[in-house]
Amino acid sequence: MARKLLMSLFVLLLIFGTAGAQEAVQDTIGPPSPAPPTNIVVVDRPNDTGHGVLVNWALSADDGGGKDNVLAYEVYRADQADGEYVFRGLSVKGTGQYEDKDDSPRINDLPNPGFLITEKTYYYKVRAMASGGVYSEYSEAGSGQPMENWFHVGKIPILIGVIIFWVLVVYFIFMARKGTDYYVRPLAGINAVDEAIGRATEMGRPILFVLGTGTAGDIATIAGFTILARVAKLTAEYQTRVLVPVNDPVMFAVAQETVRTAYLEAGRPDIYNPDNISYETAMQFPYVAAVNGIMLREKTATNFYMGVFHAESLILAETGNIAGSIQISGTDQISQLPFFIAATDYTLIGEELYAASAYLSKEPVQVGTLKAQDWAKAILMVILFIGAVLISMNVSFIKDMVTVNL
Amino acid sequence: MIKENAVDFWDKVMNLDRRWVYLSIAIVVIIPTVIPFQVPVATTPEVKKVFNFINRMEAGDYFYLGIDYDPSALAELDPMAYAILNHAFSKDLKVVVGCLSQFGVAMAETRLAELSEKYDKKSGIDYCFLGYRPYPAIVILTMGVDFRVTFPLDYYGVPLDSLPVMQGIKNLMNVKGVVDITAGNVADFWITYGNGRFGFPVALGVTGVMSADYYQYLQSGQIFGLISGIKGAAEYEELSGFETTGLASIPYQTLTHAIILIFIVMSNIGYFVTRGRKKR
Amino acid sequence: MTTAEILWNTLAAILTLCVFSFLIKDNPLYKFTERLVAGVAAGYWTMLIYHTNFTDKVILTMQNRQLAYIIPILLGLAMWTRFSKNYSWISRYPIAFYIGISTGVSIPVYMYTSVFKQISATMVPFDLTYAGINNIIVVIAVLCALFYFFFSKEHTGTFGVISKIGIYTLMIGFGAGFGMTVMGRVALLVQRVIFLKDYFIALKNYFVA
Amino acid sequence: MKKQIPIYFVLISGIVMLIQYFVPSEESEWLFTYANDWVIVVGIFALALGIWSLLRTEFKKLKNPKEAFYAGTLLFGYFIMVFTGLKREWLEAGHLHMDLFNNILIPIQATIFALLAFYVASAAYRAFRARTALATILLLTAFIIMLRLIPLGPISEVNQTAVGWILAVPNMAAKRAITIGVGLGAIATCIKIILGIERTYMGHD
Repeated sequence: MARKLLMSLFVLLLIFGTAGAQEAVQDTIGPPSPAPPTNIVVVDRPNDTGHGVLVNWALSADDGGGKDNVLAYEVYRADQADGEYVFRGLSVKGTGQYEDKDDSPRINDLPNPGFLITEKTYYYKVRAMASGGVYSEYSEAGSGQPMENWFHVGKIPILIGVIIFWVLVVYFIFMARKGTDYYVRPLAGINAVDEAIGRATEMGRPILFVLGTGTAGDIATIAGFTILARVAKLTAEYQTRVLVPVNDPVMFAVAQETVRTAYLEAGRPDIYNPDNISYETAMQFPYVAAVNGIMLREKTATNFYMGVFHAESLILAETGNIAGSIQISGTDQISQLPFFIAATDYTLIGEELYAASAYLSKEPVQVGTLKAQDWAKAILMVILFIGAVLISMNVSFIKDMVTVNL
Repeated sequence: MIKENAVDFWDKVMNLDRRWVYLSIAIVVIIPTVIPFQVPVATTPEVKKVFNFINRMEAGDYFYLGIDYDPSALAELDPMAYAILNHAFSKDLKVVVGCLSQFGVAMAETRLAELSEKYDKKSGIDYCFLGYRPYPAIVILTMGVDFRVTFPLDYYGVPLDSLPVMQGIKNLMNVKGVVDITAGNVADFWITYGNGRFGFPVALGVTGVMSADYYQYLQSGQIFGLISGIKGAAEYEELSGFETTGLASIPYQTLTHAIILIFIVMSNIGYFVTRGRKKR
Repeated sequence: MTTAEILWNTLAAILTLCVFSFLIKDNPLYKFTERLVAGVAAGYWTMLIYHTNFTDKVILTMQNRQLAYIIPILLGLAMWTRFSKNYSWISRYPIAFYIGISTGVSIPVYMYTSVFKQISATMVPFDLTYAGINNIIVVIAVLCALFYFFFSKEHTGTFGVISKIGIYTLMIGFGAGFGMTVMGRVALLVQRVIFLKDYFIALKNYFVA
Repeated sequence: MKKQIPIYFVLISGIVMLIQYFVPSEESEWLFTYANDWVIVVGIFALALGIWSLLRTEFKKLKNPKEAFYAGTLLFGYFIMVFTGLKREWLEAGHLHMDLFNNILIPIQATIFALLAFYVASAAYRAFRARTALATILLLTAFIIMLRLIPLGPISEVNQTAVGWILAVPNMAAKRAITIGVGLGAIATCIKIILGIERTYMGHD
């Protein structure tokens, strides 16, 4: 408890120490003090949970003009107009704004004096600091309330982006349902799937499907499930075993459901064996060791790696190579793609991983979403190019539009 | 006859058991462990620029050294801080040391205590240790105006105005440049606010993993130098002659990289020789 | 080192060598190590989750009567219907929420970090300085590489050439990624070798002393 | 009931979380943490399923004389960690649980990780052959980058400039393009899942 108290005192000292020290040197006779800032306006800080305000002021006459000796502004806050004003922070010269926010009601189990209560009125005064440690008079007080906001204005571009993309996806799915046929170019990694499963069948050896070391909530893992569904359906038709060792328990449940349903859809629920989907262990490298063991001892003919992969990518791919398996990989992890490219036979690069389920399903609706992705890419490319050209001519409105500061 | 032997040799190279590769790697890693030795390190222009920056300053010139790494990056970044401080003190430069990351303080204090004793330097006379303040953006902006705004007192509680070393220097404009050693986003703050807003010359020391992302700022001139990872530290040690652990780790790296490169060359020669024969 | 430390280190050193033996070939020593670490990791993880997540989110929330947590706990319990053949369909409910929440959270995050941030960072000014020319190359290379990812267009003719430049760009990126990673991996190996060396020295000193 | 309701759950939870992102209020933040806790709690209970499956398989293997020793090893490792970790304070340094952690788990994990030093070498040896234009580019880039560690005097100077340029220009461009593609692919997958177009992961009877 005593340590905690000391810690919070220390924090307070850090915050307020600055102000105290400056006050000490204020009395010395020195250069003339600057004119105070004026016209304090306090408004709610937008896009927040209601624990912040923006303090605005008109710059001191000696900031950038007059005696031009202002270095910074100090901002003080009080609960009442004539209450005790406490130092809150600094803004450098030329800046007429300070953001006062603090959303922790308590620090180290002590009430936090800096905390701003929603819809409570706070009073602010600002003074200018000049070189030589002299200060202006305090400004007149201004007041305002922090308010809780219900819409994040800064995120509007993201919202527009999501809506446009959503509309594109829905439109192309709708068109596909109406019977429009879309061309998709062949992908080597996808074309190899059938062949790889066929090879395993001929050799009478099982197939290994690794969903990576992410969680079931990672979108790349979910893309892995959708590919697993198509692969499992094929293996059910060929009557080849598919082994799915996983390292996340939710992934384990979903993988079992996925494979079971695939066998059901292929009309072979009789040969579905839940033990082929196995929970190995929770941690990255012990899991990799276990998968290595499966590859070498079960002599898997074909290995799929689809999902989120970390450093283990190359360990798996090299072991598969030693075992002589055909390997098809796909991941969204840029840092691991080089190793998959180098050590596996086919690699689905980034977006291709997400496209794979559409390719394998061959359903028109799925293919429609690929068309939507292409349109979105085309739009982004045009925006990117025009934006870059305009910024070269010092016109920044497109860049400003896509620059989201949260 | 000789030619056929050669072809046999390249055939073997092409179908080399991977365990020979493993064995070679094992050997080149074990040898430096058992018999430590040194190999020269290839220096890069981006490290040389940092070295020259320090080296070309004259006794009494000032620079700012940011020590913003935590213990987890100690292995890669501490050798940089060690070599730069050694270099600076040996040239009688005046150093302003500050921390924008809270764990940096302990790192900076250890190194300053050790080296100030070695070179007989006094805090407040030969260097100034500012200590740590939160909110890097604001701190950098205010240091661009006046050090005393955020650091009225130095780390040891002495008012900056009373320190002989700080007489005549008011803000970052009065120092020759900034070298910041960090494993985190403090680097971005220096680029955006230090270089972007005030245009101070900034150089960075970063971890190997981070380095790929900071080369672009080197290209665009937003930073003038970059020391990346243990290799960068080793380069600085080589250039300045102040060694710690950076150079010691280089033999392993140079040998393994050399072995891998030799294997790549061999496998490509083998590939072209055997392919040429198949064509015939 | 104390006797206990020497014994623990001996265990660690033996296990280290067992894993390295895998490089020669799969063997019973490696298999033993692999099974041991799988068991230890699973056991460690079980107790870690029990003492942290389970205690915080299940036991404490119920003790503090945070009624809102009854729903996720019921959903969690629903996962256990998978032990039964007839009721295992109930486990699809928690899975549905799990996937629904994950995807809903992901959409705007991807839109921000993967799309807006990248596009904004790539909008850099063109000019004829070294940096400006590099900027032009970056923008063109990004556009070409995006062309490579077009699925609904045949990669032939002009389009084929552009997408070829795109895949070349990607390959340069992959080559660079590969080359940059080697150092870190070697450093990991060096650490293990130094661990073994230190162990043998300590062992020698222990028996000499 | 069995098939349709879960699809609606996906739709509702997906849309709610999507909207939540744009609402900064305190209630919305609470919802975010709460939903996150749903995911965590479901994961906790699912762990029991995983562990049950693991133990059941290994107990079965005990009957097979060839596998019994290895299955026994796994079960021994599992139960010793569980029993030595039964109390919260046993998870701190100085207890058997942490000794086992530090001297079994840590060295094995670190050593498996260290295998990568060998594997990057063998992968480079096997894969970096100039079979096609693409393979040649991959090989040359990796070669130039790895050459930065070799002191070659003036050649090194030129090489370092090339390394800097490769990392800052084409490498950067490649990363950006892949990231944008991944973003669009991931969002499209999310939309397909929320709308129930992609439901293969869900299973049905």
